[in-house]
Amino acid sequence: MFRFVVKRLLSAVLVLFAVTMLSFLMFFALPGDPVSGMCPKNCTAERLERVRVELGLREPKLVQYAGYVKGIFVGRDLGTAQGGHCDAPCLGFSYVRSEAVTDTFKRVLPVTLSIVIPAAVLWLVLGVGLGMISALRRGTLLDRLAVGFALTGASLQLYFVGAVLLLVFTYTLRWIPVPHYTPLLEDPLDWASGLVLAWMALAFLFSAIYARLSRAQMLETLSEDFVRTARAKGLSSWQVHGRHALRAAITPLVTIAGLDVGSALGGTFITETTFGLQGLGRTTVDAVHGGDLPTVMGTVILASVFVVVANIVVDLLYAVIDPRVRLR
Amino acid sequence: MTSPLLKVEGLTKEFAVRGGPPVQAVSGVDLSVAPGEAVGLVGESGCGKTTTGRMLVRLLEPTAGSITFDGRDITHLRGRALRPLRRDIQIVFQDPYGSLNPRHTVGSIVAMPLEVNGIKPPGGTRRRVQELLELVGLNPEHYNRYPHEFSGGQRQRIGIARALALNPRLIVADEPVSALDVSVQAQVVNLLRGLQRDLGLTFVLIAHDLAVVRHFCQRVAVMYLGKVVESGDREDIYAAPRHPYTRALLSAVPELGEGGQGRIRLTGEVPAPTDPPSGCRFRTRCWKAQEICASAEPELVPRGGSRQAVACHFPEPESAHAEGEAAHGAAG
Amino acid sequence: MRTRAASAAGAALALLLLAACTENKGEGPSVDVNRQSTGVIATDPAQSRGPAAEVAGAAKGGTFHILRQSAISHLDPQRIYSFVGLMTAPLYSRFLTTWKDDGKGHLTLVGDLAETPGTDVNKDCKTWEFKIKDGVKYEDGSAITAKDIAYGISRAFSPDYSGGPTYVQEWLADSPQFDKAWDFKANKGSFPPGLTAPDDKTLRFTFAKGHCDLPFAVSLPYTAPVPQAKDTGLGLDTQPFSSGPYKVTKNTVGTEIVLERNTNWDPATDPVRHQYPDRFVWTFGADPDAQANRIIADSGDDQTALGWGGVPASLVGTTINNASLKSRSILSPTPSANRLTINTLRVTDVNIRRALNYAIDRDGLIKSLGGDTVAAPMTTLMPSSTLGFVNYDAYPAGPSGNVEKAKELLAGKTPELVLGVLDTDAETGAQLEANLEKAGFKITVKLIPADAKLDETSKKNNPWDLYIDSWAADWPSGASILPVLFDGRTIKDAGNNNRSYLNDDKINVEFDRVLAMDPAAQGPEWAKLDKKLMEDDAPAVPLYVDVAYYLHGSKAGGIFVSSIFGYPSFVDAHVKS
Amino acid sequence: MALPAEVDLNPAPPPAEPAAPVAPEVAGRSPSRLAWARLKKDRVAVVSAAVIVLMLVIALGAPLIEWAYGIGPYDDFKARLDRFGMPLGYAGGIDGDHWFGVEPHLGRDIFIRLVYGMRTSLLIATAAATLTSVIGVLVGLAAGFLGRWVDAILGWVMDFALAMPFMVFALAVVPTVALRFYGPRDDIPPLFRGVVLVGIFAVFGWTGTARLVRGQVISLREREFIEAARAAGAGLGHMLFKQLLPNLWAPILISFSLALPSYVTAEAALSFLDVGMVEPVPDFGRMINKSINYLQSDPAYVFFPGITIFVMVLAFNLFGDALRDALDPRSSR
Amino acid sequence: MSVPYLRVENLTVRLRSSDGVVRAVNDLSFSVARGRTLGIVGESGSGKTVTGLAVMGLHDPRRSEIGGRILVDGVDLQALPEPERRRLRGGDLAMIFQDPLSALHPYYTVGRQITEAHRVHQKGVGRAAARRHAIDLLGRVGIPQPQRRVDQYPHEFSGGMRQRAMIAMALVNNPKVLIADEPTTALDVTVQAQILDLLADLQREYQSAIIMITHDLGVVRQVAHDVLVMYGGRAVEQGSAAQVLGDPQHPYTWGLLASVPTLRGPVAGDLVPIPGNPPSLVHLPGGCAFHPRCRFADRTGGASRERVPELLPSGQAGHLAACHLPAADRRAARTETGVSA
Repeated sequence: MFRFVVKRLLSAVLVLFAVTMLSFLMFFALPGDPVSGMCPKNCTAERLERVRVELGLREPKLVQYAGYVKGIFVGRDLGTAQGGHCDAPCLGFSYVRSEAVTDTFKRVLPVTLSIVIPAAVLWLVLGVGLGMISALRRGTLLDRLAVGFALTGASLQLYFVGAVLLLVFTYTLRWIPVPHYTPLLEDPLDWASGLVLAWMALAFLFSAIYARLSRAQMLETLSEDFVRTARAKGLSSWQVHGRHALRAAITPLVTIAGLDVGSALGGTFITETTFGLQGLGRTTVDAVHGGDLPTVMGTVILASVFVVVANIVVDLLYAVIDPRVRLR
Repeated sequence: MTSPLLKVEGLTKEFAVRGGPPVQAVSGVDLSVAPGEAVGLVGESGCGKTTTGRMLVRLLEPTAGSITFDGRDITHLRGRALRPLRRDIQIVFQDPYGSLNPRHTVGSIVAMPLEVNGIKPPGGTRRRVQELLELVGLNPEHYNRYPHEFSGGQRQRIGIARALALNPRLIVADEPVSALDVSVQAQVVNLLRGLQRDLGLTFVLIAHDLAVVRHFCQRVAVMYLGKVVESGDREDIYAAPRHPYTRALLSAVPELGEGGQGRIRLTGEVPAPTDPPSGCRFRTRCWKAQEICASAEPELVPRGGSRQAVACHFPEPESAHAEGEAAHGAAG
Repeated sequence: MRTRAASAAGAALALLLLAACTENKGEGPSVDVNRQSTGVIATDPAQSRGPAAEVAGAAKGGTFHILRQSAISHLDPQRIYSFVGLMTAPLYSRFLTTWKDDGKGHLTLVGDLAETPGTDVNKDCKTWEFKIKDGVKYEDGSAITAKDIAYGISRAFSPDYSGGPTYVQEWLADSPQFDKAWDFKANKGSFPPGLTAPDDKTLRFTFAKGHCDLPFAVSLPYTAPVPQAKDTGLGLDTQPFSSGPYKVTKNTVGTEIVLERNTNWDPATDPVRHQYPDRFVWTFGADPDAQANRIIADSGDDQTALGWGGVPASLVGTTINNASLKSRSILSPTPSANRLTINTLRVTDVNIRRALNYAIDRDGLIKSLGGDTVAAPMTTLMPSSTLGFVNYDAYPAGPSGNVEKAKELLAGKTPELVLGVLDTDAETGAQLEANLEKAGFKITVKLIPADAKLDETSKKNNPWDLYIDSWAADWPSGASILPVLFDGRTIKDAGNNNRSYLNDDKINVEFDRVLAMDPAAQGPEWAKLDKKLMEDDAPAVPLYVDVAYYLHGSKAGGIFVSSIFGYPSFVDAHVKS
Repeated sequence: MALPAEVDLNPAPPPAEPAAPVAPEVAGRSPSRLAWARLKKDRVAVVSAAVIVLMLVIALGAPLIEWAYGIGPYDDFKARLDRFGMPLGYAGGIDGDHWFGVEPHLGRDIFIRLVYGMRTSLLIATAAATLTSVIGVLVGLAAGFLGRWVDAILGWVMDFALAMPFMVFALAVVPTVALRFYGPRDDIPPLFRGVVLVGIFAVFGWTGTARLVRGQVISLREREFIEAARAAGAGLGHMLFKQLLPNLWAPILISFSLALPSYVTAEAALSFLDVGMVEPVPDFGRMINKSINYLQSDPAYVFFPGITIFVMVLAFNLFGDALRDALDPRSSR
Repeated sequence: MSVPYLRVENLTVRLRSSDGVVRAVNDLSFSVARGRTLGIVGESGSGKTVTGLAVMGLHDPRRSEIGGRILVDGVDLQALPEPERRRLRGGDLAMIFQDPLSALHPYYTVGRQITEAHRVHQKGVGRAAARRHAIDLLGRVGIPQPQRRVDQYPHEFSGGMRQRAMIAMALVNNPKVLIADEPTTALDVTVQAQILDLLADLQREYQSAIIMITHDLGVVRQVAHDVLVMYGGRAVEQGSAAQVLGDPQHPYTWGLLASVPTLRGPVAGDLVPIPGNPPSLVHLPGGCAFHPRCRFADRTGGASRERVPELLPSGQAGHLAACHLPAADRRAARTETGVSA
């Protein structure tokens, strides 16, 4: 187990390292001048050049990269124009926002977390629940409705669902306020009411996908011999399905759910754009359109970290659920 | 005795295991097969008989030892050099479902060995394939059918036809009937016997079913934990097993006829092949084991004048009457 | 299953269809675009005194909310140059001069901290003197002195506090390289050459060349006073030291800014600002759609809110004819002028440039941009809000252009032109392409990444023939528009504002002549020069001015669109009871 | 013995002994033909296939439709807009000339742009799905069959590709990449942007197929027919393409059929974030996304692209499911 | 003969599958007394397992149709409401499955799976007591170091061990009827011998009635008191082990006996296979299901093709066979197949 974790972590670090390298290369080697984004109305070529030197953009690429990586691990000095010392993990300074990228993240990450985590809980509970019931009541009206729901959900687009939800619940019925973000600790009720539409939209679509997956999984598990054994023991159907079948059926879902949540944390671009919430996704989109390369790079790295960590968590979770994996 | 077609000496296969000692699947197997002979390799699961078979047809690379085929050392042939050998040695598999590519027609399955070796038989590939199908008792008109349209026994016949396509001299049959229904097993056993008889083929039959081996093979080698513990002629082995393990094995088979007296029940489990017992590998389950068994490894040699080779420090007495079947029949 | 799925979706969409079944007959309010600025510089010191006239119906109290998508990049007055900063700064900072603005084009430049909008000591625009008012105080009650203003301007020399306008710095240093000419960090405690504060009440500027626009230039926030003892460096960017009616009491970067009353601000000294609401709260995060929808919903705090993002064009269809929103809308042209710049280095044939002017379909363009609430057509180089503006159309072709006239000028030629547009403005590119090709041009639309465009088109030898530019002057004088955009002697290799790359000696001479005039008298001359430029050189196709369309909550009052910058001003803002 | 083993789903035909004298050529029913037969019996499959075919026909026949309809995708009808750029008349300007109305602000005909947009979207989605499938199959084959270090390296590359946030990359790369290939005055053909999009999809999208194929190959690799081929002396090429590949068609087809709609929607999603195909090229994805903003002011504009994309994706999903059922009847879905 | 504890009367099982209705079991009757073992023999697809599952009541009621009566100690299980039937399942009725690896839940420890079966039937048994009982049972079925093994997972067990664990699980509530479905098929002969001995020992101890489902006549010979031969979902022959194996009356039984290679007897000649293949239960041949493979079908004057033969007494008392072949001709026919009495 320990060996496994260590190996997993090493490979993850390697992946992240490659991600930083590749994104650095792509972003800073591609055309498009990061400095022009901060150019006020009548700045001159000379001034632009001065800024470039000050930002270290005239250093060799490798030196820049080394500085960047150093910033991530131990922090570095960025010069007064970029807010002075930047503590680890330092992802650079955004000239467009005139803010350290890490500070931006500290601000927007709670928004994304507040969107994704409750939504994930919702979609997992709804999706898996629906899939299970549907599998157990296979062929019934309920099952057919669930399958229909799942197909509809999987064929709908998030921005479309989001827009319709907004139109119906916010603009027409006025039941739910216009989406906004209030920190959870400040006003839990307002926090929830500002995000509930985003949760609904995400939960609707994802639960459709999970309902489909879990239904198929459950059906497959129900035909397993050990389920028959459980029934042969005289267990109640609740015990058979809940304890024996569910546990086995849910294992593959853990992988998918882990990766979904991981990549969602890296930015729910469409959700945040649709509902106008300033989370990591929306910030990234704005940064891309605003030529804010340090922020873009930061989001790439952060998003990769989420995916990689989610991968590790999934693997560990797998080992917890399935004892066969544990001993490898 | 004519010079053997296949001679195996000290054949060993180790599998590397991540984070552990290697598994000794086969450790030092000696075997020789005369032309036209059928030799049975029996033993329980995990004894290394399948690994041995895979090494004989060079699907696995031996770790040590040598395989000599028709006087030629083929142990480490690779790539192109292996090609001619492929024609001479073929294999029949256990699983009638898994051993046929479900997406190919019977015709292309049987023709595959011809195709990959670039052989154009006189009269055309198709003609040859139909001949082969006929030979194994299938309707040659079924050339264009797919494996799923056949029963298990028929599929096994297709597998045999494929093995015959290159006119091999030696066929390694790995549990060819164990996955078949009892009433169908006999059909395939009969087919193999017929092929041996009519085509003069040499067989190495790998099986766990002692009765099947008895009905097909002239000579038998019994394996335990990667080693041959006893080998000899069928009559001797079945009538008077000299190795305690062989005895135990035979007595464990539930018999249809009267029998079961003096049953020997082995206890415990087969030791892990990662850490085989010192000396005689069977000693941990042997009721005759003594100190020497732990320290010295018994050689597989004929003992007490018999042709029957046995790797035991305390072999059972020789068969009093190794005259033939009549005697066994009387015992039945 | 399939049918069930379809019917569910169908039901949702049927709801939408229902809403669609009202006929659009094309009615709606109109935007007054041809109004003219009547700007003056206050000569009577009384005009620069406070208190500002009470706003009808305004009462004290309440919280005024402003919704905006992204944070305000700088609060440090020396670093402010964004519109949102320019409109927010007056709440917590005072400057040397400022504009009295009724939002309808009547402008008066008055002294803010200064008693008058400056004195041109020798009538050559080289030496200017400002007297600081009595009784002006910071949030801690200490008095504002001329030295503090001088220190503030000094700060603006530092590259560490960059971002703000640079007029005064460049004029003082007589070089665009002002930060090399005078190093702020090395000279702490002293002021740049030419800037002196002989006493606490007097501030003097001495320039090598005449800069008659100085009274305008010192209306920008970089003239806000900063006591050296209170200079927290970068800290001022999040927590500025207030000299205005409000002070920043809470600033959660990117989330919220709260401004509360500064009790040490004396209304008697301030000719423009009021102090009606108890506090102003900026909330960041909501995008323009969400802002507009919240304002329309008009519930809770949003009743006293303004959506900074305005009304997105896609929503106009629902808001414009909504009677209940009428009293809550602000619809006003802005001084932000958009033109199709013609690269005269590449398009050397003036007839082609004239043909472009004839061909342009402003009506179609405006519709494609979002219609009357987004843009208003213009045919002049300067926007109508410029002092002394006179409307004219050098190439009268009607609102949709005159394709025949253009073809006539082209005389059968098919000029192949490359039009560079921002990748975010691809639709505009498509519209112009279709429009101009009808008139016999061959247009290639080239998308330029938004972040690179400014840099690329301001290079002298850029590869494009046409591109869309906009110019929002920092003060409504032709001097801040025409010479900046069309003086050929300023052309350098890169970083040009003259992106038509026009260099016409006859015009250049005119620039010098008018610039030397008394600012108050320059207006009509600029208007004449505007027309001459268009007629002689046609260096651009004037397209439209941006139109500001804002909604505010039913209890928000006193908001008007600044005639200077075209964004909502808060000096009169109040909460209705 | 579990039930499924006892219930032989493909009952063996009568044993070979009574040789069928009727047909000298006994053509077997191949697994694909069986799947085809099952597919034809599935009503949902037939209906969804019909919808897909209809859409393909519309996409391919766009110029013909334009000719019959009399309006091109770039023609604008500004006169049909009010001063705020909104369509005059009922429901987004629907009338006899403009069946689906006109776009707000730009005033182009929605119907014909929808037709052409479908063409663009389907083209990109098909190309992307094909390319990702090919890459995925090759990588999956290599990783699964060769194993060892090849698998380790490819596995790591897969992890890496999965860890790279696709959206961010697409957002950052698509706008700038054209500058590398075309001069500043060259017209960038819409095709190029399409190619870039397909490339981006390919770079990030192959992992799914690769994983699937790898898993399949690993389980097939253990099957004895592979060993039989090896024992017969077959080379690597024969193993991969003659023995393995035919057994992978089912998963590949299924993943391809499910990838198609996902690329249609991914392309739409990118357009939503302002990357992807650009004006004035008609594009389904951008159309639906642009229209979303008009949900309140011009709902009819949302309706047509919205319902079309929904029907299209639903048809693809249904067909993909049906295909899975047909190709793999034992799957318990 | 003791009183039959389990009686199955006219059992019919129909299963719905995607290819049609599977007539898995047709009109099957048998009984087992406590302390006795009934061997059910037949090839794959003959309906043996389905019979076992039907007795246990494990068929999905929505996809199966079960006719006839299943009486345990005189109580008709078919008439019992599901909760009561469930109480019997795993209690008085237990089943051992063929493949212990897939029949054991991979994620739970062996101990937990045993105690679960224990505690669900015996209310009030504490966790610790159940665990002690499980350890005890594991020891009893011959698993060394049961204290350690009880906390291991199935994949840590060898094949034989798993089957022992499976047996321990079945025995946890002292079942009166034990259905063993091919319990040794996946095992090596030496292990098979151990398991069969174990079952025999346990039967002596618990006096269970055992139904041993197998395809191996040798196994039947060794363990069964009575034998039921199934073909195509029907009983073709039924009687005591001595009767059925010693004096077989049905051509199918002859075929089985003749085609199975043995460890004794002559090996010179070929085996005598049954031609053809076992039938599909969806498309059963009309008449006697065995007739297409029967060497003597033409000696019945066409009856075998038309009628399903009744299961009639033949030979000694209690010996039944379903064959159209006149009883008088059978002995002669049997010698033709090479099967001696």
